[in-house]
Amino acid sequence: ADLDQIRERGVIRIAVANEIPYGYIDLDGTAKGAGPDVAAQLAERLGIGRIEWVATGFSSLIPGLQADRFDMVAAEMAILPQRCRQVLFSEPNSSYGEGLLVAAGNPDDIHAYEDFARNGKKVAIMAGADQLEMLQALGVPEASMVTIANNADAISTVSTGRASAYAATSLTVSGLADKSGRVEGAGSFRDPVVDGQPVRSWGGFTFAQRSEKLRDAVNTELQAFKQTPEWRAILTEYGFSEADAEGSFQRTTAELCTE
Amino acid sequence: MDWLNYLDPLLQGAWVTVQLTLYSTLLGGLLSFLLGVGRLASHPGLRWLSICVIEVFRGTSLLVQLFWLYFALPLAGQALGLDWRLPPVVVGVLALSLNIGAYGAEVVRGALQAVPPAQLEAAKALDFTPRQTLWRISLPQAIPEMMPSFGNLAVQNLKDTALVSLISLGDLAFRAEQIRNFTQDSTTVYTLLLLMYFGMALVLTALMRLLERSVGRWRATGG
Amino acid sequence: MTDISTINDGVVAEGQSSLAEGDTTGREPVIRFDAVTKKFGDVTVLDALDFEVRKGEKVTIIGPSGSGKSTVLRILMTLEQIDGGVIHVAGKPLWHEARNGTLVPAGEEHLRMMRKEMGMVFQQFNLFPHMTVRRNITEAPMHVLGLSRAEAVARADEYLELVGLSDQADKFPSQLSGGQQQRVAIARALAMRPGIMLFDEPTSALDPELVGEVLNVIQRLAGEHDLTMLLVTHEMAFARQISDRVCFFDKGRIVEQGPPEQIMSAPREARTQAFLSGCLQPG
Amino acid sequence: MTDISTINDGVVAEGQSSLAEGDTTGREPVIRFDAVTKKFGDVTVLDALDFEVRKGEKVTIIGPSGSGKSTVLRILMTLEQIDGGVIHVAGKPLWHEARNGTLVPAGEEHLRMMRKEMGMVFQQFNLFPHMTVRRNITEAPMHVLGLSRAEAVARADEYLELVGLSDQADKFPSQLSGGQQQRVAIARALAMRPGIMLFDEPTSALDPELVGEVLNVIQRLAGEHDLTMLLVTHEMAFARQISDRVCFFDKGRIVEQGPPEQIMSAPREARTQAFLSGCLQPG
Amino acid sequence: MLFGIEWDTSSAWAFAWSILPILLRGMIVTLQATVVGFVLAAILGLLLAMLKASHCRAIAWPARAITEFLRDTPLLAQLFFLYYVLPEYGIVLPAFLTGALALGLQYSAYTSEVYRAGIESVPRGQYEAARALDLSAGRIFSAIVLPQAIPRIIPALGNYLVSIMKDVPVLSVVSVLEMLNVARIIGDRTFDYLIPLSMVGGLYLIMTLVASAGVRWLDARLPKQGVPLK
Ligand SMILES: Nc1ncnc2c1ncn2[C@@H]1O[C@H](COP(=O)(O)OP(=O)(O)OP(=O)(O)O)[C@@H](O)[C@H]1O
Ligand SMILES: Nc1ncnc2c1ncn2[C@@H]1O[C@H](COP(=O)(O)OP(=O)(O)OP(=O)(O)O)[C@@H](O)[C@H]1O
Ligand SMILES: [Mg+2]
Ligand SMILES: [Mg+2]
Repeated sequence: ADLDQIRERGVIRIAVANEIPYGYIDLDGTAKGAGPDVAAQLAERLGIGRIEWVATGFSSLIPGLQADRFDMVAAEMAILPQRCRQVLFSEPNSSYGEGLLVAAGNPDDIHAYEDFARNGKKVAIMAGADQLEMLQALGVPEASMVTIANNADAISTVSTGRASAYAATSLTVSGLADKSGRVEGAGSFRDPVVDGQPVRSWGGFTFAQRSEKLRDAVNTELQAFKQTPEWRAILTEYGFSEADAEGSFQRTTAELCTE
Repeated sequence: MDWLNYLDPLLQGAWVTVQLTLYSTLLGGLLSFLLGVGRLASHPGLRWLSICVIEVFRGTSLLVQLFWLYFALPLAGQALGLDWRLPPVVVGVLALSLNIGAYGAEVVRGALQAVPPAQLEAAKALDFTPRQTLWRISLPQAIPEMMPSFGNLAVQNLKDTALVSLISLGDLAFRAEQIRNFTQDSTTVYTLLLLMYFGMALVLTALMRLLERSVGRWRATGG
Repeated sequence: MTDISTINDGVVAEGQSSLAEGDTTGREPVIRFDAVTKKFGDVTVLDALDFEVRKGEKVTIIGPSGSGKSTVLRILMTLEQIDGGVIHVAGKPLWHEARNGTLVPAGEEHLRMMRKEMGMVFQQFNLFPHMTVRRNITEAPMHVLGLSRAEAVARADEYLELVGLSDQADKFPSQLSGGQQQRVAIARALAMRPGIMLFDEPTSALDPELVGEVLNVIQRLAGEHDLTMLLVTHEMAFARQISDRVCFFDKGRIVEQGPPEQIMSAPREARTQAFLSGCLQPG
Repeated sequence: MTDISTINDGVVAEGQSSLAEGDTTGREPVIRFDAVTKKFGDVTVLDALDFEVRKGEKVTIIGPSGSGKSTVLRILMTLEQIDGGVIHVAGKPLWHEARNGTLVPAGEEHLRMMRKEMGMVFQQFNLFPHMTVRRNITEAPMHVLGLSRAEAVARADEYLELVGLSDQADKFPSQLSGGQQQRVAIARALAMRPGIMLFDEPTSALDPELVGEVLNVIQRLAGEHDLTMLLVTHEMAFARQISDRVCFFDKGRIVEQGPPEQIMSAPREARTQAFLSGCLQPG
Repeated sequence: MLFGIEWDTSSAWAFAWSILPILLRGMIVTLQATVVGFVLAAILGLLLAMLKASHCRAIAWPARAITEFLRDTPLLAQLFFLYYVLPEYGIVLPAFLTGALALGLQYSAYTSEVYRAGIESVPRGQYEAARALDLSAGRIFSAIVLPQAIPRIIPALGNYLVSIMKDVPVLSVVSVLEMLNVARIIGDRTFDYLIPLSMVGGLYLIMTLVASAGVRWLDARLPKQGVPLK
């Protein structure tokens, strides 16, 4: 639904994908994370009284928007050209680099995405996540990829050796590594380099194609909110570095969508 | 104790599971009768429609049906310029009830065909219309015959509700997944999950037995 | 709706053991078969059968197994279709109806109307096992004749009284003996007030000691002058006692018919003699 | 292994219709029941039964339904256990074995050894439906006695010849008539060369016209002086013809026993008289 | 691209045609999981049936309870349990095997009942005749009871084979690349779910119709010679 209808209803439905620290639901059912916390501020500024949080699989986010199962996604989804053809993105809310989650002690001695192009070991990725494209660009064979449904399944997948590593953003990796002693972030990680540039992602809020007004209103408020110290506090609280926060100002969505 | 913390969200999920089971079993029961009677109808159009629905829903996987209704149906609607975006609860109840409706239809058909032909002749001799015969003679005699199978189907349905967690409905299995994702405490969460489903199944079985006994009273008194 | 009068409500001559000797020869035929043929596959079960029953007449059909006796009754009740010939019941064609002056195959409406003239009692009783005795009897009057519940119950109780089962009204059929079940079946058929009653070996599924109660009830009905009765039975002594006419069937044809005394004591046809000598004739 | 001699291989007196009048009174008892009691739940089926059969004796058990006749045979075959008393077969206790000088409940080994003494023919034949006639007969000799296939087949053919079914060896039981099936069952039991043959109403599941063939075969077996036979039957004329002794059972006890002429023609006990007068005695 | 096969999104028909080989690769996994799951179910079910038939209550009763538990809890929950809990105790099976094991366990509850019914359908007289002939217990079971029970068991097992096939998509949640999972991945990457999911539905319909016909064919062909069937 677009902005007018949402204002009329007084409720906005926002989806998260259970990814710490981007957006997740804790045990009492409240949404947390860089996406949801910022989204809550924006909703308040837009005068929308109530938020209905929807937790869903990462790969259901875009279909869910298209099927109008929610109005907005606050999962810090990376802004990518092929996604821009399906949905609308706000301006970037954050930026983040890549990482690798490995079993404690890094038994397979993995330090980069490229390693999988040669060593025949398996790497896990989440269904629908953009690490797939990176790995494909780096020449990792399809047979080496294990698709998991959920971020948190990575701990089990990696610690049991079903995959040697989990390819995800650096924040996801450190969040998962904090949770369990059986896994850790791969040390001396080398950023993947695609088309001569180290890979960095810019995450934003996502909307259905028809929700242009909502997207514009969110952009306005987001721009204002990003100037406040509260915004930086939210990002750092969830483990984003200063550089990650600064990075979000370096690109516009228009650029990211046409790259 | 950790598991005490899990109990509250799990119970919330269990309540959703109970509701889903209830609605889809009731709707599925209704569909069973419609399709089962339709399968025996003299009108060929009605009969073939019933046969197709039964075969499609018995012949494909429930999870495929769920995903199709959840992901594909809205797109099919879009292509036709229609809004077919059903809320997940509706998708869940619809898929579950169509599924047990298709299985139940065969049960209904079997039980109706097991009514002795002499009963139908007696009804005809008393000048009942075919519809009255169906409602007043055949169905009441067939229902006790169906009950044990329906009991099994109801339990099957309870188990199948777990699949709706995969379309993000907050049922018991979904809550368990969520807690495990958060706490990584697989053993406790899944043990609780299995036990809760088992408990619900036992209660459901007991309820179906009671129901079976009450609709079959005239048989129980028999010699 | 019908020109056949029904039996008088509940008025039953008590202890009537002698016969209904009312002369029915002058009356109009209420059932008429003209050259009726019935086949099952290749087997001809009724072979150009001509047959008449007059209003109020009590006719017994006897004959060897497979001779087509049940088939005659089942065709009348429209439970089987015929392959040739014409049947009239109460002056109207059973399997045809007049539409725009021509006879066309009857629709369900016409068949239902024709069936209302008749009631049938089956060998296996065929009570509805899921209904109490009373509901077995009220069901059709309420939902076919449109009686109110109170009227139907009053009528059911009246016929239960007639068959001597007033105290069993709230039981289920499975709680009754075979003889009691068959009497309920008779009450159920009577409650529709048919002008014609068809009985297909009503006592042959019963243990010998239960046969008497059912025959007793039928005998009392036979006292009703207006009720036409068509009865298939193997109880020769009983047939002799109640019927105005006995028809001996063999291979789908009537071999011989006449007053019971003549058929039973002095059959003319060899086939009849052979059949009767095969039956142990009691009493 | 056993002190009971087996019937002579395949040597059968042809067309022997008169009786095995060999005097067995001097011989040792090969079956002995001492105060045997058998209950099913609360019902006492055998009540402190004493009973003896001598080697080579042909004994017929008659009596009303439910009197415990089948139970006697089934206990001998160890298909039922007993609740009290002692049974000896061929001088050895059936349900007990001596171990270190004391009697202990028998193990499966002992029971199997004891069963080898006996063969049984059932009312319902109980042929193995998934095996040909020949395999039905060779199965046990091969897998119990350890005969080679060739030996077992030779033996099977010999007994098939005896029961007159040499030409049916490759058929399945369902392709045979009831009488033929029962004859196969007899051949199957004989192929184990038991000293004692038990027959439980071997003809009562047969259509009347098939009874003769089975009785014929049994009669020929009765000619074997060394074969002990214990037979439950309702065929009185036949029992009279073949048996050395008839036992009349009632309520789990032997009411009366003696030579067939005496029991059948001049029973002493009222109960026996009543039973025999109830049976239509043919011929 | 999946399994090295590119798809063609130029038109709906071209898309459907180009992903068909990919879906068929998934179908192979589906069929493999079906077969492995079925074999496990057949073996575990026989084991359970024998335990349940035991005269020793300490064996029979737990076996009955286990059957009840396996039958009354969802496949999904059992699968999660096996996939996430077993590794905590050092048992790490690949996803495919875990999935097949879950199918096998769930359906062993059903197949154990099939065996029991099949064995009970052999008339008592057969046991008695075999005992009267002094056959050993093992021989009675293998030569007399089993051959008569099998023609009744096989068709019922066949029906469960079809059911197992329909439950395989559940394994997609533990990343088994069976047909439905393949279709979803195609959908995730092309954002077109309608065509792949509809094709999966159609392929399933074909598979189950063929399998059911196969079961009927087998049923009609079984060597029932002489075995009276009800
Ligand atoms: N539905 C049917 N299909 C085929 N043949 C039938 C059918 N009903 C009856 N028949 C045959 O029709 C013939 C006449 O049957 P019918 O029941 O009228 O005989 P009946 O005189 O009533 O004999 P019974 O004294 O045994 O009841 C019989 O040969 C019977 O086998
Ligand atoms: N397995 C059983 N369980 C309970 N009661 C049994 C069982 N087998 C036999 N009986 C009872 O034991 C009694 C004797 O049975 P048995 O079969 O020995 O009688 P019978 O003399 O052979 O009778 P028939 O002539 O009918 O075969 C009967 O009352 C029967 O009901
Ligand atoms: Mg008849
Ligand atoms: Mg007996």
